[in-house]
Amino acid sequence: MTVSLSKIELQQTIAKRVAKELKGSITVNLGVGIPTLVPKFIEDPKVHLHTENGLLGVTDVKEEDPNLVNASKLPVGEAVGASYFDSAGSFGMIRGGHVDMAILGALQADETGQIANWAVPGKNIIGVGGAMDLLVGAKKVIVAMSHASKDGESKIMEKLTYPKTSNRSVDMIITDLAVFEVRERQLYLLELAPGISVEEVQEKTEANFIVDL
Amino acid sequence: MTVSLSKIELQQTIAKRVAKELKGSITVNLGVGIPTLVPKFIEDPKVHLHTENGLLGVTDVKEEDPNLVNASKLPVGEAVGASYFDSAGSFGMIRGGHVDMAILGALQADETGQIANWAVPGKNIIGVGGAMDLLVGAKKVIVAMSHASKDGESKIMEKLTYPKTSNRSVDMIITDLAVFEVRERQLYLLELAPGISVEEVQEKTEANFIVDL
Amino acid sequence: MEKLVQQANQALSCVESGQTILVGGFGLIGAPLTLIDGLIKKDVKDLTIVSNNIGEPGRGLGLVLNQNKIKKAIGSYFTSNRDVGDKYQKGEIELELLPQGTLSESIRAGGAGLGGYYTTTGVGTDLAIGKEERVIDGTTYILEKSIHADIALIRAHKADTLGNLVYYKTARNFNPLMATAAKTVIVEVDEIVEPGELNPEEIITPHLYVDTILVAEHILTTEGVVVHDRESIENRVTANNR
Amino acid sequence: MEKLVQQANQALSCVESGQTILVGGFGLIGAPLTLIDGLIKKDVKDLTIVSNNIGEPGRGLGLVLNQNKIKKAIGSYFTSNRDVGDKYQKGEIELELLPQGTLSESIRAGGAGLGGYYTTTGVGTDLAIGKEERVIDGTTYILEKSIHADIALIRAHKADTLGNLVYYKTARNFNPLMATAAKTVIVEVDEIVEPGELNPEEIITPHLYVDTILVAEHILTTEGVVVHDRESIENRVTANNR
Repeated sequence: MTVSLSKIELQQTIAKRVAKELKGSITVNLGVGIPTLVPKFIEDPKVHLHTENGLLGVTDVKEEDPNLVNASKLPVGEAVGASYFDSAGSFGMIRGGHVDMAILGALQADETGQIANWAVPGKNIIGVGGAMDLLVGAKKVIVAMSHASKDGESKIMEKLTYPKTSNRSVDMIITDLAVFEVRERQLYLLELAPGISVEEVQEKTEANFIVDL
Repeated sequence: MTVSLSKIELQQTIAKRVAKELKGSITVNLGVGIPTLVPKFIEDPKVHLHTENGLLGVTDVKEEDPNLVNASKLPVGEAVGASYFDSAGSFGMIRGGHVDMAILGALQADETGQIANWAVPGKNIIGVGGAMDLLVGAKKVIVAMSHASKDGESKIMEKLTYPKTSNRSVDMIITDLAVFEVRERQLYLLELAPGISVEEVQEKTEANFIVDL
Repeated sequence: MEKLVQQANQALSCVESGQTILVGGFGLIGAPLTLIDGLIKKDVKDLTIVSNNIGEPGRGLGLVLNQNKIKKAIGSYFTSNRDVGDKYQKGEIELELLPQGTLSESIRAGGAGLGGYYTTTGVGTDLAIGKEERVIDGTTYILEKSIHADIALIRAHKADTLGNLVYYKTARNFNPLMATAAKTVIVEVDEIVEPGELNPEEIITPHLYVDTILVAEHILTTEGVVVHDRESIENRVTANNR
Repeated sequence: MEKLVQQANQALSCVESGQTILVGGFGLIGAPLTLIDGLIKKDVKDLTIVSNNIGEPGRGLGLVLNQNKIKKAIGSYFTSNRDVGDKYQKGEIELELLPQGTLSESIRAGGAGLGGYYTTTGVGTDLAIGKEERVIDGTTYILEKSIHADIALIRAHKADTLGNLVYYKTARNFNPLMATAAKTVIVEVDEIVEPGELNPEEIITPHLYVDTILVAEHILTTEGVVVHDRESIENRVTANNR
C-alpha cells in the first residue's frame, strides 16, 4: 500500500504531472479545481494560458487585482502579450477549435473516456459553466482528477452514474495513481505514479482498461 | 413646366430635403449614391452618422486617408467620439435595430412602399451590399431618389419590375418633385418641391397615392 | 450630457415588475453593484434575471434573490451561490441553465437581430433535452434561441458623455454583449470623460447602445465591496460640462 | 518569432489549387495586397474566394479573377468590379451573392464553431430562394449556413511577434472575422512590434488565431497602390529579435 497523501499534496501531484504535457507554442484553457494549480509547474514559457472569462495570457498573480481573475474567480496575473475579450469572443475561441488543449476537473470518467463534471442528481450543484463548450471545442482534453472519490469509490467507472458533459471522449486522464490515454473510446494505462503497481490501479479502477506501459 | 435641373443639382436638392429629417441624438446610416451627399446639409450636430464598413461618427473629409472611407468607398472624416468596429459588429448594429434611420437610394419604389435597389434583370449588377440588412434593421428608412429614370419613366410604380429588396415598406420617399410618407402600405403625398404642382406629381407618378398636403 | 444621471434610482426609473433584465458580471467581477443596490431598494418583483451566476450568497444579485424578487433566473453557473439551489428545491424560483458559451452567444444573437443558431455545445447531454437537433455538413448541432431583454444593467470602466464605453481587464466579460441586447441599457462606470478622450480604435461599446450612464458608488476591492461617498464620485466625472 | 516570414511566397506555401480562401478588405481598403500579389504569382487554380467585392477591375483580387484562377466567388457586392459580371455571363465563374451582414455573420459563425443561424435579412427576396424559412417568436427568419475556409489572407495595422493584431480605421472591416474562420491564417501588416507594445485592452485579434505574419510591400495610398522596397520593409519590423 502507498502512503496516503493529504488532499492538497494529492492535487499538487496531479497538477505537476499535467504540467509535463504542456509544451510548445500552444494555447491551454484551465478549468476550475485542480487545473488552477497547474500554472506554477509549467516549464515552457511558450505555453499560453486562456481563461474562459476573457483573458489569453494568464500568469501567476503578481499584485492582487479584484478585476483580474481566472475561471475559478481567483486572482491571476497578466502575461506580456496578453489580450482581453468578452465572453462571446472567449467561447468563440473555445467552440471554434482555436484552443489547443483544455485541462478539466471531473466527477467521473467512464471506460470510453466520456466524463461527468457538471451535475450531481439530487444535489444543489446547478452549474455547467464552460465545461460543455470546452469538451466540444478544445483540440485535446486532459482530465485532472483524484482517482477515488471522498468515499473511496473509483471515479473511473464502467458507466457514468452522473449526467455526461459531452458525447466526446477526453484524450487523457491523469490521476494521483496513473495516466490513461483514450484511443478509439478505450482506456490505455500509460504510466504509473511513483510506487504504484498495475495491480493497485486495477484494484482501484472500476473501468476496464488495457495496460500499455 | 419646371426648369429642368442638371443631374447633380437634382441630387443636391434631394439630399438637402433629406437632411431636414435628420435632427436630435439619432444614429443615421447613409447608403451609396444620393445619400452620400446628405452630410454637408445636416444642421444638427447631435446627429451621428454610421457607415456599414465599420465607423460610427462620419464627418466630411478633412485630410484624405485611403483607409478612412464610407460605404461608397469615398474618403470621409472621423468625428469627435467616433468608434471603429468590424463588419459583423456593424451589421449587428443594423440588423439588431440599433440604427435609428437609414437613407437609401433606390431603382424603384412601389405604391406599398416596397423598394428595389439591388438587381436589374439581365444586367451586370450583381451586388446587394448592406441594402437588405438596412431594410430589415433600421428603425426608419427614407428613400432618396430621382422621381424619374434616365428614360423619363416614373420610378414610383404600381408594381416593382425589378426584384424587391425586402418585404418591409420604407417610411418615406423623397424625390426631386415630392415627399411621400408610407402609412400602412399606402403612399401619402406630404409635400411638393418648390414650383411643383399636385397635377405634375400625379402625371409623373405611376403609383397611386393619397394627397395629404 | 443627456445620458448622465446622478443616482441609481433615477437610472432605474424605467424598471418594472415582470421585466426581463440582463445583469453583467462573472460573479461579482464586472457586476454593476451600484445598480444592483438600486434594484434592492426598488419595489419590484417577478423579475427574470439573465446573469452568469446570480451573484454570491448575500452579495450582489444574491441579495435580490434573497428578497424573492426573482421569478426566473437564466445563467450558466449557479453553483457559486447555493441559495439559488435552495430556492429551486423549494420551488420558489424557475431556473434555466445554459452552457456559458451558449449563454453569451444567445445574448449576442439577441443583440444582433438573429433568431437563433446551431451550436455543437451540449449535443447529447441533458441540457439538449427538448432542443432541436440537426446535422449540417456532417456535424450534429442543437438549436439555441437568442435572448433579448427589457433592461440591461452593466458595468464598464470609462464612458464618454456620448455613451462610448471601454472596459477593464476581466471585468469585461458579459457586459459588452448585454449592452446590445436590451431595449434600455443602463451602465455604471468608474469614470466619465469628454468625447474624444477614448481612442476610437479602443472603444468596445459604441454609444448607440447606451441609454443611461451613472458613476459607480459600490466598488469591488480586494477587501470586498466598498461604498464610495458623493465627493469621490463627483471627482470621477472629469467631463467638464456635467 | 516562428510566425514571421520575409516573402509572400513563403507565406503562401500552404496555398493549393481547389482551396477555399477568405480574403479581407472592403474593395481595396484593408485588402491584403501583398498576399494577393503573391497569389497572382503562384500557380494555382480552381479557387473559391470569399471576399466582399473581388477587388476592382484590374486591381487587387480583380487581377486574380482575370487570370481565371477563381472557380467560385462568394461576396456581397460584385457591382464594383464589372469583370466579375462579364465572366459570370460567359459562364466562366460561379457566384454566390449574400447580403453584407449575412456574409460577415456567416464568417463569424464559422470561426465560432456554429453551424448556421436564423436571420431576418433577405426574407421574402430572391436571395432567400432555396433557404429554409422559420418563424421564431412571431418573426420570420431564414437559415444561413456558416462559412469556413482553408486559408485566410488578411490585412492588419500592427502585429506583435506572438501574432496579436490591431487594425487601422475602416481598413478593419472583414479582417478580424476572417482571422477566426480558416485553418491557416496569414496576415500582412504595416509594422511588427514586440509583445507588450500593444495594449492588452486594444488587441482585436488575439494571437491564437494567427499562423503567419508578413510585412506589407503593396500599400494603398491616395495615389493608388505603391510597392515598397525591402529596406523600408525591414524598418517596419521594430521587433528586436527579427
